[in-house]
Amino acid sequence: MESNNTTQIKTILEAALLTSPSPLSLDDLLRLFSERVERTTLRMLLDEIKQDWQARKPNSMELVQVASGWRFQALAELAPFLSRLNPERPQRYSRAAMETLAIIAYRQPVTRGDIEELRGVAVNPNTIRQLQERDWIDVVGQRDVPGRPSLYATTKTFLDDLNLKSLADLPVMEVFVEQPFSESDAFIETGSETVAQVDFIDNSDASAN
Amino acid sequence: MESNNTTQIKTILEAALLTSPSPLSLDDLLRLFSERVERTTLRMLLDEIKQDWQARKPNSMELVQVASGWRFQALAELAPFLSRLNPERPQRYSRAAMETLAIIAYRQPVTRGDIEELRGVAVNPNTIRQLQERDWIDVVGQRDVPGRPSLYATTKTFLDDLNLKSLADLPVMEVFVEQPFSESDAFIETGSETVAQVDFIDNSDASAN
Amino acid sequence: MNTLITEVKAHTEPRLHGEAITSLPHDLYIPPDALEVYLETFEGPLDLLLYLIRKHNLDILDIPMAELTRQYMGYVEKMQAIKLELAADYLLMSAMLIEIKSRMLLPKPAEVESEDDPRAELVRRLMEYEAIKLAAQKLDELPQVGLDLMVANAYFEQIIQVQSAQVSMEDLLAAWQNVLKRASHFAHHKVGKAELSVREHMSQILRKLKEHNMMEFSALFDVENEGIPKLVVCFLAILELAREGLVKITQQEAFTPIYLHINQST
Repeated sequence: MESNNTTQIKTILEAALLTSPSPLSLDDLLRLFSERVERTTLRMLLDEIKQDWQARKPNSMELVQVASGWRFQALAELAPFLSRLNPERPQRYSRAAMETLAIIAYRQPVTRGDIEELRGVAVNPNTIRQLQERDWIDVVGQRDVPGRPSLYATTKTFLDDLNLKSLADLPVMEVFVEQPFSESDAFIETGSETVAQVDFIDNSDASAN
Repeated sequence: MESNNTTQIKTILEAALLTSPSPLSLDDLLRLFSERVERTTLRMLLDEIKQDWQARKPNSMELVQVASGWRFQALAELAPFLSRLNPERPQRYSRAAMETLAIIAYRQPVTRGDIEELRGVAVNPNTIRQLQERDWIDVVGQRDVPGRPSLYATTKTFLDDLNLKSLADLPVMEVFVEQPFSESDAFIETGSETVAQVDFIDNSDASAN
Repeated sequence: MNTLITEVKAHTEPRLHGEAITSLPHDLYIPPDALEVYLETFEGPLDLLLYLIRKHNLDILDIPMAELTRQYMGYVEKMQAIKLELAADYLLMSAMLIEIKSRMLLPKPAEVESEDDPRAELVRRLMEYEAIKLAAQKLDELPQVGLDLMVANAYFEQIIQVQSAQVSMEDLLAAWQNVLKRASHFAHHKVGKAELSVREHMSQILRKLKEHNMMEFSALFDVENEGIPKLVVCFLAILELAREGLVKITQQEAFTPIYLHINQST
């Protein structure tokens, strides 16, 4: 009779611990039985459950005591498998981060001030840090103006990760082209860097004004 | 070697199912093994695990299959104890909400207008929102009529939460056999009663008009 | 048809008049304090009608409209008296009931009467509603996760494999396009491969200078391995760096080595 009762208590404890998303304290566990079981009994039975599961072969879970109480957890060696179930979703960069990256890629080397001027809004330091931690941008110098702001440029890792050989392989972006299309077609066809350089200088001068 | 491998797969499956807060589909479970286990093998091993736990004495949990996959749940007879632990249990719904839910479940997909027509009263927007927030219903489209009203249907979570594998497992809806009025046997049996009522009402009718 | 006959009969034989007044709505009476709570338990006019039908053991397929309408109106009046908000739905139903009742009192051509029962639509709705009402009760009786079912939810140590954001060239281009669109002073500016080459070299030169502090001008050119175009780009990059004040170019005197160093004078 008594052992029957003990078995039932153990079954309830086990079910409670396997279904609880957070560790259960002795007080929680007492509530299961409307406080009609002794704390010492509970503690003893928890030890028994722990040993039962340790003796189980093959076994998947263990009962452990952590700061806030008792919990069942998957054996550590299974964690690598279980972690495959919920791979961290690949993050997406925010629009702000993407634009910052684009400005650094296309206009490097640039300071934070340059980025802010282009985007018209303040740059979140986290955005820069995020890109630096990914090793996509780094500081290549300081501009010689008061405050000596850092100059950012893209790294080799950035090119590797985007499968580019050089920045010249970045998609060409022509906005508000003044020239008729035929001329820009010619530009693409020649692909000659020298021809393009001349274009560049003219334009960058204009933009710098 | 092979049996060792099978044992390990079962152990990983068990750990995954005991630690996952939501049911795991076969696809989920395949991910545990980077898709290197056959679906049929998995299905067979799941059945084995189910039987292992059924044979376990004493036992606390059972492996069940619901709409979105497999899960372990505490044996029903333990629920009264376990529910003492959880003060924030999901609410029971009002009759209005349950009727709305029943209409969506049995007549899906339906618009709010359909629900109102069936219940004869306006639908409280909170009821719909409540059910949507619980992820029991969602919008599956718009009916192609003026105003393009949303069409609601029940979700897999709804089936999971009611321990059902598919809509076919819903309690059977009692359908009334519609008989032509003049041929109604029931009428003939209760005929005299009806006469009396009608006679007596008819007068009060006059007074009500 | 039988009902029609009885209705008509009742109408033409008002012999139970006196009795009607005394034996009125016996089960319409509810203690006044309980009335509001009671009326609020109805989920609408159909629910109330169903209640009346079940209460009086009426045949749903052969509803005595006069009785039902009268009883129904009695409740609606009570609801109005205590200003229950549902009145509109209930009033609509009152109108419908009265309409059905009056249509039933009209004489009809004998040959169509069986298909044309004015109650048919009401009966269909009542039956459909009752079916749903019962289904709702059964749904409510099903065990629910969290109430009657506790699902396993033990702990495991999640090994987080952070996946970095995926960025495609298209994403980057789109972002750049956005920037350019917003930056109006960029109008007429053209960005091409060449600019990028120069800018890339600017970064590379800065990187080298950062490493070595100072470099001889000629050391920045790999004359042996680079073609003319690259050398020109490199030169342009140096000029651009100087123009932007990022590097200083110094020479002690004519024909001595030219040095580049990062501009650190402040």
